[in-house]
Amino acid sequence: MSITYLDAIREAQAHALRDDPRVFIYGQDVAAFGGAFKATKNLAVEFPGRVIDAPISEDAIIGMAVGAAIEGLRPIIEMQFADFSTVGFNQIVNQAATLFWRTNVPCPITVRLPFGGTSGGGPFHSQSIEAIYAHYPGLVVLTPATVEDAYSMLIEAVAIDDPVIFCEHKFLYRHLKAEKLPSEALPIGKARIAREGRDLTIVAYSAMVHDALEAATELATEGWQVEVVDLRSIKPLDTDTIIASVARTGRLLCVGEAFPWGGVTAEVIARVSSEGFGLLDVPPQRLNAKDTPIPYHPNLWLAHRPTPQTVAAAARNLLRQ
Amino acid sequence: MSITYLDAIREAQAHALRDDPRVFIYGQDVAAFGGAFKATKNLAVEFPGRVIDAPISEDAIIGMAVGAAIEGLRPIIEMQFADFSTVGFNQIVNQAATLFWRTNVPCPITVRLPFGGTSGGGPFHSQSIEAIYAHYPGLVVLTPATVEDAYSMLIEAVAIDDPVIFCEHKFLYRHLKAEKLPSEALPIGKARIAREGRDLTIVAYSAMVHDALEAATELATEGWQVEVVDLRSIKPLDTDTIIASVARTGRLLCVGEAFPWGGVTAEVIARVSSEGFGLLDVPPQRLNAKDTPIPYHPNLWLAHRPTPQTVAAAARNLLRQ
Amino acid sequence: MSQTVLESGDTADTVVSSGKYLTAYRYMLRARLLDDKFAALYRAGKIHGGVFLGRGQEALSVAIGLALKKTDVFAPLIRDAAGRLAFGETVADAARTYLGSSLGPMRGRDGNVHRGRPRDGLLPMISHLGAMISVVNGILFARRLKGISGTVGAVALGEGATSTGAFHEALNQAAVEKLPLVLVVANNQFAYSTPNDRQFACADLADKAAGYGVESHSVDGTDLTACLQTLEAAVARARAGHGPQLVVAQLLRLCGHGEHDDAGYITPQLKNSALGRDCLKLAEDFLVGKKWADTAQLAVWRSETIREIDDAVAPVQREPAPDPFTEEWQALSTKHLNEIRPDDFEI
Amino acid sequence: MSQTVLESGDTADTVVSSGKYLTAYRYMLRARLLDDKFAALYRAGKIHGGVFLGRGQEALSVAIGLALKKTDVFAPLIRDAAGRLAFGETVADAARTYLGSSLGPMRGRDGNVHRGRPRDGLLPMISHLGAMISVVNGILFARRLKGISGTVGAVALGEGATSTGAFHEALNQAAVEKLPLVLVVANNQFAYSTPNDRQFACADLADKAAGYGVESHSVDGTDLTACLQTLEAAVARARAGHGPQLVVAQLLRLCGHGEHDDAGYITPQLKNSALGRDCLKLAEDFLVGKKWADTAQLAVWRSETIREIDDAVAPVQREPAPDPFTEEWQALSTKHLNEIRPDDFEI
Ligand SMILES: Cc1ncc(C[n+]2csc(CCOP(=O)(O)OP(=O)(O)O)c2C)c(N)n1
Ligand SMILES: Cc1ncc(C[n+]2csc(CCOP(=O)(O)OP(=O)(O)O)c2C)c(N)n1
Ligand SMILES: [Mg+2]
Ligand SMILES: [Mg+2]
Repeated sequence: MSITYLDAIREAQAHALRDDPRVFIYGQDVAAFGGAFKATKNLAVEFPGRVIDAPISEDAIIGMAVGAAIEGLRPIIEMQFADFSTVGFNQIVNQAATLFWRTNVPCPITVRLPFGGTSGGGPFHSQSIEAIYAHYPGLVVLTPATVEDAYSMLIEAVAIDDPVIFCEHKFLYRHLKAEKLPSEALPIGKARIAREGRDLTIVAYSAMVHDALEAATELATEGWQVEVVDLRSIKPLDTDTIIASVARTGRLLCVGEAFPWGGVTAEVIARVSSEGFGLLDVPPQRLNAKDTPIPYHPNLWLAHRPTPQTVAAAARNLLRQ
Repeated sequence: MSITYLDAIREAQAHALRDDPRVFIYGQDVAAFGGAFKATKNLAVEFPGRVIDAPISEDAIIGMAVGAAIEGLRPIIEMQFADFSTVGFNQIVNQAATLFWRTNVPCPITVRLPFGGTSGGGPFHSQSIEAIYAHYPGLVVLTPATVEDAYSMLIEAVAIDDPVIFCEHKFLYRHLKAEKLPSEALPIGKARIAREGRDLTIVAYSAMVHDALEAATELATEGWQVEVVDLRSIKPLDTDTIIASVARTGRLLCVGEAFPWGGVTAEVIARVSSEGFGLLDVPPQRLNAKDTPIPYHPNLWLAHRPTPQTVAAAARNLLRQ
Repeated sequence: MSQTVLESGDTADTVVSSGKYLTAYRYMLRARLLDDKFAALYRAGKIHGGVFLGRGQEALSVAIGLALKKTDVFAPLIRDAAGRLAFGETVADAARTYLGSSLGPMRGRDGNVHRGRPRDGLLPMISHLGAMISVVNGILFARRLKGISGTVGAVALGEGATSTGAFHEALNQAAVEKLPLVLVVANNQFAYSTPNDRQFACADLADKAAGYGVESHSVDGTDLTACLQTLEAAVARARAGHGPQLVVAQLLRLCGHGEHDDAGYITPQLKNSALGRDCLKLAEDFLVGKKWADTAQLAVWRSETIREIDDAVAPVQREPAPDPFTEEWQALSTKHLNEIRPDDFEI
Repeated sequence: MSQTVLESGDTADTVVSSGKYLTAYRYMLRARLLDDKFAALYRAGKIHGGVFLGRGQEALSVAIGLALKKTDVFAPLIRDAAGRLAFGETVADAARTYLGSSLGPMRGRDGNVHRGRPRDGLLPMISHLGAMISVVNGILFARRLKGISGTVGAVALGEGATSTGAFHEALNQAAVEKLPLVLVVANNQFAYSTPNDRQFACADLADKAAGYGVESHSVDGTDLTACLQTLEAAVARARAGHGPQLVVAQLLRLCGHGEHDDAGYITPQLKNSALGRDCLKLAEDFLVGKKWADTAQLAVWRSETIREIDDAVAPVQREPAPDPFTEEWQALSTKHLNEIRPDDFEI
């Protein structure tokens, strides 16, 4: 048997629905159709009345989830694409994210964002916009990179008493496979050493973890031992694990698929520079997508985002200093 | 005669309306009423038919501006508060910001965002959300700190062929005064050395420039010469001027009023660490608002954001290393 | 969908009992005097930020609060002091929020009209207009999922807020789910300074109902009897399973948008029109006309109420302000997921 | 506001001339065959990403394109190949965008249905549903400010998109400004897989018009004559200064949401109902019935059109793909304001 990242997301939701009567799923085409990516396939049959189709109303979808959370339920919201969450943005950052702080009433909602680039997706079906959510107080922002994490982190996300932005990478949906679902997992908030090394730390998250690992494998053939840190959660960000890794390697490259201004790579570099300055043997570096919308044509698309090749090249630059 | 920051914004708009028949103003209560802050006072009378009240429809307000820009006009949009721009967010980041790149047709719109904290504003009338706009490709994001810049940068913003997010600080509106309007100005994209010094560089923008200057004055009585860089524009960000300052001082503190995760301070520290690592004598530091919504009560509000006192304290920490 | 249009008329008083009318009047009076109190505190510089009053809108507002049960849900807006009191909010909660007391429901974190107790069914508005409707939908939806029936959710709105996308998405959502939502639009002719002809182009906002497939009710918002009847009917229809109810009231706000605003944009003609009548004054005339109270009694109630409010507000003014040093600066309820950054320590 | 409801009927053909009908039919045919071509290219793995077709919606779509002048504005949606062609889009522009050619209007930067030439009045949709309406408002508003009269702006929409806040804000905005907007809703019964009863609760989407104060038109979207008449009437009303026009057409999409979707959620009953009739087939029957063409002629047109399309698409397939090395990676038109970061150089 082999389980994809997408299967894991479906299974995690099935698990949550089974375990907790307070859980329900709400989103466009999630019921009989099973979702645009089939992440809720058959769940409407298995859990009648608890997997519900929504109109094309992202603002009202999030608002409804907040109300249900106030009433003690634990809604899982599927946005059809992360890009469309901009229309529900206000309810996420100003309604959901402020509720607990303002009223002491927690807001346990999970917003699933199918995000990240796939070839041919174009400017509005490819975005990685985790940073705009992480910027606001009151949200937990998760970016699982593995089948195992997709499963265990989604289960934990639903159990958390706070609003969680769950960024699931569309490219990983079908490309990533595992033998079985995990029974144990790192808790949310902890980063993972995806590969050990002593020459350079590459910090990455979501799909870019795999590009970093591929680069590390290539660099190994050149004699370099590259450590790869998988952030798992970008807010909170596990600064301790990152700094401990940099303490071992003295070199830091941070890789993200998002737009270059601000965002995860800026936050990671800023933290390490402030708190682990003395550990750095050479200047820390970032690698992001380019500062344009995300192109449609595969040639442009591949040049727009980091790839194993450009990650390896950036790493070599650092290693040779 | 004395001219406030708010007067400067009004005068800049009057200037633009006078000089360029393509300019018009659209926003809630901007016409006869002159705007919630009176930034468009009397303009509807002076320029009949070109200062127009909008319904409470931020999404449609921005969309309308983009259409008018396609047709060759140069709309100035007033959001009643920056916080409400989240409702027009999608049209800003996905419609306005992508138009030129997708179609080669420029999108000369200026979106004025009255932003930043004032005592008693509370969570939804105090936000500094420049970072969510700077993160997206295709937008210019300006943060004038002086009466002169409010005037000259707004005139330049309207003249630029691209969408500009013009962040005008509500606290500065009436607190900041100048003798006269400037006839010359630094171009957009250039930072300004607001105060020279050789011991430490404080990078700040908008209202925080004044807190930084106040801190610098206090530190001068202790014998420290603190340089203050006023970013003026946070996208593009004038990395050269920042790095040149750090080259002189060896120490960097970056101060912002926004939420702490990501944003301007992260971007500045990340750039200097990557590109000016060797110039830093001690670890660079940031000072931001706290990671909660912005509180209503003045006691909490003052503790939530940086103040001249906390800027000075953070600076002392750096200076003593 | 059928439209249920109730109109105020001579026969109205046959339905509303004197007891109910008097109760409503006393809440209206309390709300008016509480608003006066806040206005006075504002002029005295005791309140940070804005003060937003409901003068002229008390009849409509109180009717919402009275039509609801304590187990219902209410999302008031900025002009709903009367409805809030009738629904059960205390004067102390209102004063504590305006004054930022650490003992209030918002603990100084949020202020003025942004107050409520979600667990008691009273939702604290966020500022973004229209945003509370779908939240109420969510509560109603959740109750249904949990098998709890009979709840009604009422949301107050100004006519300006009907232009928001949030209003549209949420009303449509409620209609699709056939939720027991009562959406009450106070058409006070202005959104801040913006007159209706710059806000919408339909003949009557109640005309929107058919486009959502919901029932609608129109009412003269200056007439307490009509408001009580209409809201009672609308809430009863919602409770009986007839889906969302859109109530549109015509009235005028008899004050500025906030206390900083002199409302110079409201013309004398409009002020002197039927819309500009003061619902509180009309109610008093009605009480006297009906001999349910005489002017002496009205004066007693007024001075009693002023004293009550003063007595409730005075101790609040002495309550502790929030202390930034003991404040928990944590936006997440899950303690260990809050980031404590080095900046956050006192320097 | 008055409602102008046109219905298709026996007398329809008295109004639409054979020339116009034939022109419309030829565009429909071309759109259908172009869609077929894209579907074939998709199956052959020649197109990256999704392919979205307008099968069954050509009559409505072509009627929009034909009712407009070249100086008007058109914001088509994903199912508007026919309307695009009629408005003047070339097969090459469509093919270049699907294939990502660097010579196309979107230069490989955007793809498939996201194409247009704003300067020629053809707007390239962003994906967010409802977002194009206010942009068209802006163009119409700007023309009026500039003193240009007589422009009409048409926007195509699915019924699902009527649930968006953007739709509501923009239609209200157009009504307040009394803009010459024609908003055409193709109610094809599904939004992706979501049936109408999960999308809205009004009896007829045309019922929304009164709530905005705009005029409305209902039409059978499978009937070309009715579509031509209705769109002509709506555009004429808008052009004559009667403000926004809401056109609602009933039809069924005769394909999946995209070519990846087998539309298993559309029941055979619905497919076999009047809604499920193929407008192209009906038009052909009509042509033959009228003796404006015989089946031989239809076959000739079809094979001619296939050849035309093949001839237009084949060279596009050989056109240069965009080159990332020569590409200007700049989102701003003001060159010196683009940030060139160290990462951006080839490493
Ligand atoms: C989305 C949004 N845009 C703008 C504002 C600023 N604002 C606050 S109140 C108001 C006017 C509201 O008018 P209306 O809905 O008619 O209510 P009223 O004040 O008349 O009771 C505006 C524009 C806001 N709160 N939310
Ligand atoms: C704001 C937004 N939410 C979700 C989507 C994803 N989406 C694309 S097409 C579609 C269905 C559209 O249905 P409808 O408007 O009826 O048009 P049709 O496809 O039937 O022609 C959805 C949900 C989107 N494009 N925009
Ligand atoms: Mg109003
Ligand atoms: Mg549809």
